[in-house]
Amino acid sequence: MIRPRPGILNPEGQTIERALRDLGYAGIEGVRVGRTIGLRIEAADLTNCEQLVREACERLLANPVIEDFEFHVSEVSNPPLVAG
Amino acid sequence: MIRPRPGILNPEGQTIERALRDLGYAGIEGVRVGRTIGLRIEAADLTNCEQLVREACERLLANPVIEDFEFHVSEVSNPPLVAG
Amino acid sequence: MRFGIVRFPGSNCDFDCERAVRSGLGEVPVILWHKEESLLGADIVLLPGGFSYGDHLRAGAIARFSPIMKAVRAFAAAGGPVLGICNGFQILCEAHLLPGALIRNRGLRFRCHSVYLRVESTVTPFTGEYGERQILCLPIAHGEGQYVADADTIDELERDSRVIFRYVDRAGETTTDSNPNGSLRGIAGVCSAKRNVVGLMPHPERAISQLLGSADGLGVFQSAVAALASLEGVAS
Amino acid sequence: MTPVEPGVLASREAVPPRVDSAASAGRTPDRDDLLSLAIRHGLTEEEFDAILRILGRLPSLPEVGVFSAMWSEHCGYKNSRPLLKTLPTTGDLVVEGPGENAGVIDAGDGWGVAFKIESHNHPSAVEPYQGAATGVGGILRDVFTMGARPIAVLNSLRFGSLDSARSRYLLDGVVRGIGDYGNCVGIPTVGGETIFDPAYEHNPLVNAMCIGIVRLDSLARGRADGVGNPVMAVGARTGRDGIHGATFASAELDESSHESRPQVQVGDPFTEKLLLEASLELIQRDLLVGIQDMGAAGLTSSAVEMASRSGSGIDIDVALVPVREEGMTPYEILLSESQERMLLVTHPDCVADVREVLERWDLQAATIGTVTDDGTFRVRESGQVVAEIPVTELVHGCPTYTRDAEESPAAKRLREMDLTSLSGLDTDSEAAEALLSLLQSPSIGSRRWIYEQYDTSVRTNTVVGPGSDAAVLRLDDTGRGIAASVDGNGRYVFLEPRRGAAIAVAEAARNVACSGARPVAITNCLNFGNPLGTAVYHQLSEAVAGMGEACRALDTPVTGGNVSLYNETPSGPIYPTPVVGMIGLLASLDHVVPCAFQETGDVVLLLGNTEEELGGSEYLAVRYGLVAGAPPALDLAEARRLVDFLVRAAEAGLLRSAHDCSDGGLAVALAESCIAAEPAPLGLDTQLRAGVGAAATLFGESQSRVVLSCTAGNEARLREMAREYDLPVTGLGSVGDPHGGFRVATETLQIDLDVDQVRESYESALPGRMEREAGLTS
Ligand SMILES: Nc1ncnc2c1ncn2[C@@H]1O[C@H](COP(=O)(O)OP(=O)(O)O)[C@@H](O)[C@H]1O
Ligand SMILES: [Mg+2]
Repeated sequence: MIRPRPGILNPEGQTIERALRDLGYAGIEGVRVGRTIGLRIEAADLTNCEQLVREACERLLANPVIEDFEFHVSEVSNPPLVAG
Repeated sequence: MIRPRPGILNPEGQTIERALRDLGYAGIEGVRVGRTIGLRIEAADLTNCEQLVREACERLLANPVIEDFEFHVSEVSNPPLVAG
Repeated sequence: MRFGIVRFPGSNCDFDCERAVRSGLGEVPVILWHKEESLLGADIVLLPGGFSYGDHLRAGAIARFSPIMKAVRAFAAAGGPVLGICNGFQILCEAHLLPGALIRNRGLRFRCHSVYLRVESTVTPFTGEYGERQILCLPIAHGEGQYVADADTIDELERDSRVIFRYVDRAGETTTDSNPNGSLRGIAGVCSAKRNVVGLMPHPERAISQLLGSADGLGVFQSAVAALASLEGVAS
Repeated sequence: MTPVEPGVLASREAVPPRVDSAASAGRTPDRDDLLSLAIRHGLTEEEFDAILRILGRLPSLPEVGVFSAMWSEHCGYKNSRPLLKTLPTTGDLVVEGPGENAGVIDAGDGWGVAFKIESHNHPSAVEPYQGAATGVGGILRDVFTMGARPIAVLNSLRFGSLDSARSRYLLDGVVRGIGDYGNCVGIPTVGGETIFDPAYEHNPLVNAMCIGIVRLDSLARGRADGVGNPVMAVGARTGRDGIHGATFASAELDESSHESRPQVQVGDPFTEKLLLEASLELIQRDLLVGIQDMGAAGLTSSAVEMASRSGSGIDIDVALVPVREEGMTPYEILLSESQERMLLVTHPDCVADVREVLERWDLQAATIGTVTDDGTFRVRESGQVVAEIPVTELVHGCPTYTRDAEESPAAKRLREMDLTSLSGLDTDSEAAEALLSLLQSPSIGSRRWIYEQYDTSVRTNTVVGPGSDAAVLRLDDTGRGIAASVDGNGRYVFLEPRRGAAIAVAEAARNVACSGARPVAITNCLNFGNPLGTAVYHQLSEAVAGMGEACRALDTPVTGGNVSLYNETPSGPIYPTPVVGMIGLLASLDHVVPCAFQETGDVVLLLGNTEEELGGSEYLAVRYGLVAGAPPALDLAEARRLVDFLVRAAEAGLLRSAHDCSDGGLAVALAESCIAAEPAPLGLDTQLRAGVGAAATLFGESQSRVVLSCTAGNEARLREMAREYDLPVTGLGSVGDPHGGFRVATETLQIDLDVDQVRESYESALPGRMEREAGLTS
């Protein structure tokens, strides 16, 4: 899960917020749009897998200038399952 | 959380999968990219809030032709906080 | 003197850059395939616009890992002139060769039309031939051109005159309406600390001939030639 | 979050469900099973019997699918072919007429221009963003498979009234879809048309046209020659998307279409760009025998059409096709409409080189079969034959129909309606209000909101982009130009099909000629309702006749096109909407004429006569909510002389501007030429004396009229030249000051406004209605 860092503008969120208001939904605020990336990864164990995913997020999947990331890993039969 | 429906092509996921492979991450597959939308909503109670969020997803946030959505609501002091 | 134009999968202004160099300067550029690791002797490197890797994930995010980017990085570190246009600017930011990031336009829509730009600094290899605060008319064509950075970075850029182009109106004033994408302080282009790496969202390579509406972009390419000539003059 | 489990769809969305259940029940389907299956695929019982005769046995399940796709309206033209045969398709400049993936004309200096238009109406009604995007993708492939590099796309769009939220949603999605796809591939969108009318409320029209350029000595074709030559599938993997799009595109939309979701295909412009570059490289290096896009009816139609053009056969094994999901059946692989796929025929000696090129562009390729000489389309699954059909029967054996035609009494009644009883324009302020409300009308107001979402200048060929009568592109660096315009007026065709369709051709030609180019050929898209209805068939047959007449008169042959029938919803058929895509050529870009006034003091002239003609006009629609009366008369000989005159005047350098008079009439045309002036709108001072009522003078849509401006010094020569071409010229007045007054007087009334106010109405037409609607999904 990759989300815009606090303080960084989020045009998608702003637009949705306005559109929701136009549709008559009052009292909605703080809309922020991020990305989810789901994938399956083959790794020796969960720790190894977590390490891989963290590295992939840091190197490629998230841009630290504007984004934070968080992920969770869960084992599926084989190969294990990851949701970032 | 809004994700491409199963069977619907997800070109973005494919490109990322390839890029990860080129970066040397072997054994990664099934990459699918979706969106997360976080928002705060003011509602009488949780049930009411859930109903609002479901409706907003159906009407605006997700495109039912190609996307599925799922959300969860949790109460924050006031106003409550939602992650869709 | 040799222009090198990097071609990523999904680049689509490579042809326009090539045409600009050919017709504007009478030079024949070399095309640098992204899978190569050498710049083939290029003296000036252009990263063209387009949608490298479909702009998937984030514009420029994947391209920065291409083999050619290692060479570009080394070239930039050695002071070589590098220009990123549009997607090329996005790639340079993703590669941390330039500060900040480019996010979706305010209003979320892709926008293509002419804009006015003010040249904020002529002290780069790509703006030397322009006048101080000269007003240019160039086309933009982007969906993710909103320049953002944290406040400290912006202050530093302003303090060091590293904001190179700013969106302005016809009269040369920065206004909300003249800012097509919501960029902080109307920033349309910046340069690196050593000033040799420049990125901008508008397309100078599309403004080479009055036939297509403007020849204001030619100065970017002429500046590079002049900058290189004076470097060589110093060297010899 | 859960990743997609491959194959989970198999049970849920397999097509066709009923036969799968027959098969899984272990029972061999009998004639009745197959007949009912065929009927659900849109075939008739007679057609089913024809299949039995052709095969001499019962068809297999895949065979039913193959026949139904190839014999659908979309691929087989069963209701339109006899009509299309009447169109003129030859001419001095025609290099490729109908039959190939795109038409090609000779543009001089060894260059050819390839162009074609195609509809994506039904997919866009269900999912506007992806529907429009994949429409652009398909038409690009049709052009680059000819070996031509696409240099521009145009589009022709129809929506319901913008007062409806659904129409706004569709417009927003379609525009973003067209933009995102073309922008990403890097092909500028340089023009188009967008009309709003309640007749399209539930059935929008999305037609996309692509123009490419090619060296005539390196044209490629969709052929499967050479026994034993390998057949390769290239590009995206085959998934379950869009299965049976071809028959879907040929069936009326009803409520349940929204349930038929797997028919939505998702486009991937990034893969398209790779495919484009790789294909052109393969063609350039002469590594291919033939190449074709897997478009409607996917692998089936591309393989069959390629074999048909060569008189050969094709033998493929679906087990060799790279698939995206597990467990795909031969039926699904044959009919999948997954996007961004091509079928190549190469030579055994070239396979390695072909693979090298494709790999360099990160594309997948698989050899899936070979060319044969037995004229048979043979499909295997891991060696075992699952379908075996004579190619020519699939392509030419499709029964064609000439249906009963009878004009709709309702259309006749409306056409014959007496318009003289309508309240006229009586006061100056009524006239000014009428003008402003026309300029505010979504069908007339500025399209800037649309085209600024398109990259209009990439590839640096766009000399004149959207917002003018015709787009003008440079032809490489030859100094020559290509002009293009798309036009069609469904109201006119509804009221009087033959004349309406002829007007579409004449208007497109006029637009192109206003830019200074000589119109040379057209492509067309016939968007009509269900041809089994006698009224619709009447519209179709009359319209094709009118189109043919106009093309002959203007010497602009038809090099290709597309037919989209069954554009109906529970609320009735759409207006019959033939869309004409006209190509023009300019010998020199020095002769380009803008549509905007250039300078204060220039003389403003009107070519052509203004008659008492308000039938079918935008004025009636906006002011009275009325679509009625006879559309304006069209004299084809005069239309031709007008075109010849415009080209000659442009070449002589006599024109400062030229702008076609069409929707909204003369007052709107004058306003547009003022508004378009750069850098600031120019005022106007004109006096119109047409000898007809004020409404017809200002807003009537009489044909073959053009607003010209020239320097005072050139006026006499222009008038003289017009006389030579036997064209009436009237002096209207002169161009005013920047930001000045906009004055248009008739014999009885005077409109007196500020040009800035005029511009404000015009510019706010779309943003005022759309800017609150944002693209949030996909
Ligand atoms: N309205 C039309 N007028 C003339 N030719 C047409 C028309 N519609 C289709 N054609 C021609 O018939 C041929 C077959 O068309 P089609 O099956 O639509 O090709 P594709 O497979 O590219 O969609 C094409 O060459 C096309 O140009
Ligand atoms: Mg085709």
